[in-house]
Amino acid sequence: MTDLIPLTALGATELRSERFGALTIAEDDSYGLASLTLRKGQSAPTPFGLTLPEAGFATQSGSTSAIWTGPDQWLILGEGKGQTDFAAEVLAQAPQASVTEQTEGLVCFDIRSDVEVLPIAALMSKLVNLPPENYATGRATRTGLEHMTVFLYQRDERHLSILGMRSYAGSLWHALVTAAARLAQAA
Amino acid sequence: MLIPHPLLGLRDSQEFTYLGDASLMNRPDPAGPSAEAEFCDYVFLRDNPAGVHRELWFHEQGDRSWLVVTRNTLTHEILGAELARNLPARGAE
Amino acid sequence: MTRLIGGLIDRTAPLSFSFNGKTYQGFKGDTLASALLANGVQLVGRSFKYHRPRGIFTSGSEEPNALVTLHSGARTEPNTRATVTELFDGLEASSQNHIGPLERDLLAINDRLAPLFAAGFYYKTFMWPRAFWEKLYEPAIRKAAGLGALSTLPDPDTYDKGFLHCDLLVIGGGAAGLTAALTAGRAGASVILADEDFRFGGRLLAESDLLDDSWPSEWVDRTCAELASLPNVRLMPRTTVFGTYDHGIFGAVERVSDHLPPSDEAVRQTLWRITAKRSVLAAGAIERHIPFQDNDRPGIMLAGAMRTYVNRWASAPTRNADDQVAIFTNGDGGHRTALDLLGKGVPVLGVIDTRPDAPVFGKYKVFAGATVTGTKGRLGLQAIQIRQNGQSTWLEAGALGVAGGWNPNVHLASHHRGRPVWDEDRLAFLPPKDGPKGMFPAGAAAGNGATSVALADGMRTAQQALAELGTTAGNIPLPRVTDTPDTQAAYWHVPTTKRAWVDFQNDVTVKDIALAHKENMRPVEHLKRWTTLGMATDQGKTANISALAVMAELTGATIPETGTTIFRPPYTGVSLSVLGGGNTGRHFRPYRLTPTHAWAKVQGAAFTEVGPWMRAQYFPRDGETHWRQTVDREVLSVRKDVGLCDVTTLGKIDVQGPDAAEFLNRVYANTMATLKVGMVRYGLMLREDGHLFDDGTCARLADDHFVVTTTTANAGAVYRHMEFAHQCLWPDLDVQMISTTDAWAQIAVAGPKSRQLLQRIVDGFDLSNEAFPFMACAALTVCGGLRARLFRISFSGELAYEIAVPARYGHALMERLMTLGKDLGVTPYGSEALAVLRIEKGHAAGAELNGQTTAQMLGLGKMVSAKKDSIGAVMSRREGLAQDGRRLVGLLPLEPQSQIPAGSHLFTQGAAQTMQSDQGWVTSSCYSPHLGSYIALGYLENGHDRIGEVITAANPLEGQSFAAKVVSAHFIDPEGGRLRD
Amino acid sequence: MKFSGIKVLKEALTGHKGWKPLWRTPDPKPAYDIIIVGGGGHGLATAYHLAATFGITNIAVLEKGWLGSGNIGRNTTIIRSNYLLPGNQPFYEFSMKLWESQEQDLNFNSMVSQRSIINLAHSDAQRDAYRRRGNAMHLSGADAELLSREQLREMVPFLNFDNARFPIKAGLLQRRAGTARHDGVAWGYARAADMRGVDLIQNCEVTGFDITDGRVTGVQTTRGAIKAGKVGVAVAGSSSRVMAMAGMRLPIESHVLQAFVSEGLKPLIPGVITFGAGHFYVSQSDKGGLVFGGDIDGYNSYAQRGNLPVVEDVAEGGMALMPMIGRARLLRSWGGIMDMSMDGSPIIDRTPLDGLYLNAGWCYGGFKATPASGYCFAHLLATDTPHETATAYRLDRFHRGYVIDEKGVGAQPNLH
Repeated sequence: MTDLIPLTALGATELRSERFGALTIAEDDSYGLASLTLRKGQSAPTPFGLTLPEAGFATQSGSTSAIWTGPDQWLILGEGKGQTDFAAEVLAQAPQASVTEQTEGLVCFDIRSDVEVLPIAALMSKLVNLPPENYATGRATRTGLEHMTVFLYQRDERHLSILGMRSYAGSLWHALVTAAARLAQAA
Repeated sequence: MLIPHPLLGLRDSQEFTYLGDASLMNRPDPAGPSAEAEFCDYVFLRDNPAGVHRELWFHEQGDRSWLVVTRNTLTHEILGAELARNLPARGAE
Repeated sequence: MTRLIGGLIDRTAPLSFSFNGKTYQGFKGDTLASALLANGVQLVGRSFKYHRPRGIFTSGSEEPNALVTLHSGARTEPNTRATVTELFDGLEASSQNHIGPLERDLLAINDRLAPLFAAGFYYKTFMWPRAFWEKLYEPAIRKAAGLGALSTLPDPDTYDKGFLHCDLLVIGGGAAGLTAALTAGRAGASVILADEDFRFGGRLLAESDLLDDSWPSEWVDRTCAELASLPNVRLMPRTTVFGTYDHGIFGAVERVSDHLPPSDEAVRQTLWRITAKRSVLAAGAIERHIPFQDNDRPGIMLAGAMRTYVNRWASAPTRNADDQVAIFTNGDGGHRTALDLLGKGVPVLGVIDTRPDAPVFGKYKVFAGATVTGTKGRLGLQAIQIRQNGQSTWLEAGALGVAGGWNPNVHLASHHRGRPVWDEDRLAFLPPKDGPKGMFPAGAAAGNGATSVALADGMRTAQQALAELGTTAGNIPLPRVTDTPDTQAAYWHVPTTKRAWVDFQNDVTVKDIALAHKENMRPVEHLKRWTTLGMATDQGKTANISALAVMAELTGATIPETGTTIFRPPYTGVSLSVLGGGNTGRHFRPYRLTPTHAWAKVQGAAFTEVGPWMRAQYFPRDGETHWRQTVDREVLSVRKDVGLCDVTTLGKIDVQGPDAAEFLNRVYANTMATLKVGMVRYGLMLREDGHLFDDGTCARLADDHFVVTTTTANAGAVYRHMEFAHQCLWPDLDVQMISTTDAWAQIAVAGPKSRQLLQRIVDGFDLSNEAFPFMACAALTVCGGLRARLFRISFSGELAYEIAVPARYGHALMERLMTLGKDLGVTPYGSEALAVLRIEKGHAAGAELNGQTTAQMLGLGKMVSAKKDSIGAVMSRREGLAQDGRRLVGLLPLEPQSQIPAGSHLFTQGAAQTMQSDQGWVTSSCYSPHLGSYIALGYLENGHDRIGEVITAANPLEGQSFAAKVVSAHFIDPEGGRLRD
Repeated sequence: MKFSGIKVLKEALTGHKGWKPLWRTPDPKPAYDIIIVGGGGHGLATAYHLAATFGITNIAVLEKGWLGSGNIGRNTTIIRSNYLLPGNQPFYEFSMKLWESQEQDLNFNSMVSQRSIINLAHSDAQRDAYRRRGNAMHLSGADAELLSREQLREMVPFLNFDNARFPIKAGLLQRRAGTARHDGVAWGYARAADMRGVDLIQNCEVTGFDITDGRVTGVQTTRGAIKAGKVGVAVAGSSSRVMAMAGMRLPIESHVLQAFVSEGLKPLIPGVITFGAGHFYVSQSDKGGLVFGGDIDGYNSYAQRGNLPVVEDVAEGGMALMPMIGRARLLRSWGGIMDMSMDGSPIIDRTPLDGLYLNAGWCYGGFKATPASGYCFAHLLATDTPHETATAYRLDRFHRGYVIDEKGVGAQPNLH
């Protein structure tokens, strides 16, 4: 294993986390990411036993989950696989498909609520233009957030993952904490 | 505006990048006898209707699909949207 | 402060505020206007053109006169309507648009000169002498024009924006709005109820009709309490829905803390984009006045507003408690005001009713078939002249209420350009039949203004709207009301030879309209533009219909024939701060940072904005006093030893699939299908019109796997273009692509010693020229098992590589290379040195690929393969492109130490410097430490045939001209020996 | 009737009884030498120049609505000649010279105000591009100055110099540029044309062309058929629709451009300022309103109204560039139909049909061009040869490969 020391997307050695009222926003670099795209005529595989989800949804099986990202295309998330060649593992699971490494392509910020989904929905209503049903557990979609592009993945009632382009990590973090702080201030 | 994405439902048009007339899918035959003239018409000339218009929108901040949206340019009313990849690549009118 | 009985003010919560420096008292629940009236203040401002003294005319956002400046310093807020400004403790307001004190405005001279300033006067004069317009006339006009002034300081407050979604948006919280919201709320629909007022109730708070035998406000409070208890209902007071956009999207501004003393923490206003499946427009109606001679005095106001002030705010419209109040009306509305005034103990002079058969509803004098024909009182009404049965009499009056009928508030229903429909019975324009899809007008906004009718209309309308969504909403209990619908007669203005104001703020009178008619400015848009009618901050809300009536009378046409003006957003003014949202200053747009950004910062690098990216520009060292010293050093060490540069910003697109090669063959002008696995090829992409689109490299990692790089600027556009080519042109090809720009940290390792340096980090990988030649690529591991990609490509013209590792290791890899390369003289270099190196080598970049150029101009015409089809190939052969003789050349100034700036134009020596003789331009320019001379690249007519010729590079813009020798664009190593061995 | 200060004074003293209609309201005659379709700025200017410059007065201007109801009645009133390409710059400089004598030529104060324009550069590359453009301006005889950041700080201190996402690096200044009262321009030309005998016919929509063996001989209108020796079409916003009646497809897409005006304010902004790193440009009208705009909405539209995202985008640009305007309020927005050509430059040319001439494709640069467009279109109609400054505006330039693409974005109209 290499002796090089990785940096987080926010440019530090420590992961960042901040609390605002009922909400916690935390950087998470533990996921291995790879995009999986079917080739012509290929039927959908079941990598790691995952049933690949329909448009607008995500599925999970154990420590692996999949987000629908486009027709015949998914983003596979492997928990704890951030430091590994996750793309190779995914390819082994779906040898016919086109697989591209994305672990470093996206930064993941987790928004957790002490209570239930409402504070999360309230925060997101300041940032993205999606109707409330998108914050139902198991929903996942890509949209625009202050001139950036992000994936929203509602893991459970109290947990939303936001994945954005790694190079935008600083600005995405700023947008999230600014909105969260304003909500906390108003409450 | 809201674009009725065939797979994702109503989405903010801000997520999309607009290209223009869907006739841009009808790329002429480069080997044809009058290829250059046909390409010039294809690239430059438009019906530009005041009314129903079939046009290309790219879901840039979404699923990266190119859509053919049918929209009334007088009222902005949207009559439908299809995935470009599902349409016959040429002669799609 | 003198207050009447009752009202919806909290007398236990006194507030103090100042107007023009003087301190007054008011109560919680007051507006600035109601508090000023309670303090006997009638004069609050000056008109736009004639600087006439003006008072409070309305009780709402349609106010034309009572505009004040709020706050001071950076928070100064001009043109604020006193009538909708919620009072708070310490509120600071001042009047505007006068020189000297409000009572003695020096510019009141304009009123004396009024005859000169008739409609359109300025189009007819100020033409001679020519120069005087900018020097004399215009500055004078500008100084007099305008209303309030900005502070010229940045707005210190915080603004927010957000998105809301609902089944039903109810616009307006009056009688109709409340029943609509409650009907929908009880049916379980998601409802947003928005009202611009800080208290729901609308006219219910202003009228005295009892609901269920008690004050209307009690029913309003009960209803609001239930709405507030419903989780599916969102109540939004202080929220103005200002625009109706496509597909059920509305723009709204919530004034979150405008009603509180200014604070540096609190969000001041929030911009909401509301997406509603259906909407109910219950925005009420606006009362109109009846123009008559000198009808603009302070103390003259709308009769409905007068009711609001006495009923809701317990404020009398007069300066002194014993002043008499007169009412001028063409219908029953005026009589309501008289009754309410009497009920509050305000002395009533009488009601002047234009109708000969005027009714009487109570103990007050009625002047039937009478009109008001004049007024006195410069700074506040003192007397009015009443004309009845041919007799004119002057009577003392401290205030006059005018009731000319009501105009439904069709604004938001007309934003999609549907035209309002005239209703002869109601004498008003109703919302257009072809209004915005899914919008249902209700109550007064639909012409159903009587309280009992409006209450029922709101419920019925909500039921209709929800039915379209498949929701059945039941009836709600409606309160009992004892009201009788008002009747009125058409009466539009009192004829006079003097001035009768139609549009108060812009000083447009009946005479101005007559003049416009005489000058054939008759179409309503001509009328408006010629007289400036309806163009003030109130957008003519109290003026336009009366003006139409006057023009109709003059032309003999009907009012609907005369037409209406077009309604456009916003309904009322919206601050640019809230529209601009919270992201100002450095957060105007997000930043993209490279994986070595933190490292470069530590090195003390200077950074520069490159599109969305921040890039290290150069790395100054101690003792270097000028950026040129730094850049020269960086360039020389790349040429001599080895340099490191983060090139992550280049776009990277992963292309896979059995047809990947064929696909790339079609999007690149040159052939890609023949590229061998493990090799890289430079590629040109054209637009379909044959012009250069982008350039970059294409690496083949496997038979069915390529990595395409794009320029930093075009990364997004190229990806979109490739998806278009696949999805729209050739969906039959089995190819998959995805952007991986951010996944890999890519570092250029350039210079004669780059191989030596890299050899120290690769895990047993043979970098020899034989094993890994120029344009080779490979996947390998470095630094003990870290997966990486290595490309032997060169932008600098030196032996060079680009190495890519997972982004999170970019920082560490850079540090490692710096440490291991110390003895080799390794140097980090930034975007400036990168530019110098590529100019020395004659490589094209943004300035050469500016969208106006061709492969031929670059000297790469042969790359556009004629053997195969590719995007742009056919049209690149068009006459105009084929015959374009301009070519990219190098330019050496004869005077080596003088820089030929990029953007200079090229001429044959001695030729006149005109557009006709223009022979090209300089695209890029820099100092070449390698050559010890400034150098430049440029496109020159027949450039390739003119090597050796001395030409002129002219920069007349900055008074410069240079003699320059035309040379090859490749200033160093034209044979390319360096990058191959 | 001659307009003058004396006349205004005389009328003021005699109760404004002496004013006459600014123009007649004639009925269409059966035939004219030349018919101009479109009573907007360009159509009226063309009619004026045919009469005043080329002595052809048997002319009618047919307007489907009211005079000046097109884009001349809906724009941000900027006049400038700061173009880059040889096909454009001499034409716009010619237009600027005509602006400079506008009031005297027309005896109508259209308030041409040469208050200057500054185009801001936010990167070295942008500054270099402006230098290339400024030099082109000099080559065509126009004025231009390249301002340093320090000079700009001096001249427009209220801009965001110290806390900007995209710092201001330089600016291209044209002092002779500025603004003009848009309606006044239309009315000035209309009145001057009418005084020379031109029939201005309002509420008269062209519904078809009379074409006999390849030649246009007249038009069908809502007020009957009218014969014509020549027909000139200048109908920005309707070009494709009108020319379709003659069986032509154009290299044009119609888009909506929104523009905005704030509430009236005391003098604040000296000239015209354009943001180089966002979509925002602004000037202040004589009445005190900030007149500003940004980019087109970006999709084909004839709706004459736009949507909220562009409103926000423009306001964001304004706040980023000059945060002092935050406390001003947006008063009114409007949307105009822009006939966006495939290279961003206009067309003034004959058509394949004899007797039919086209003036179109002005994108959102039509207002500043009004005087020269009228002059050059009149020149073409009168002499059948293009004016020397308008030779590049050929209809066939697209197919032949001689596009005039100032922005270098190719055949994508919504990017021009």
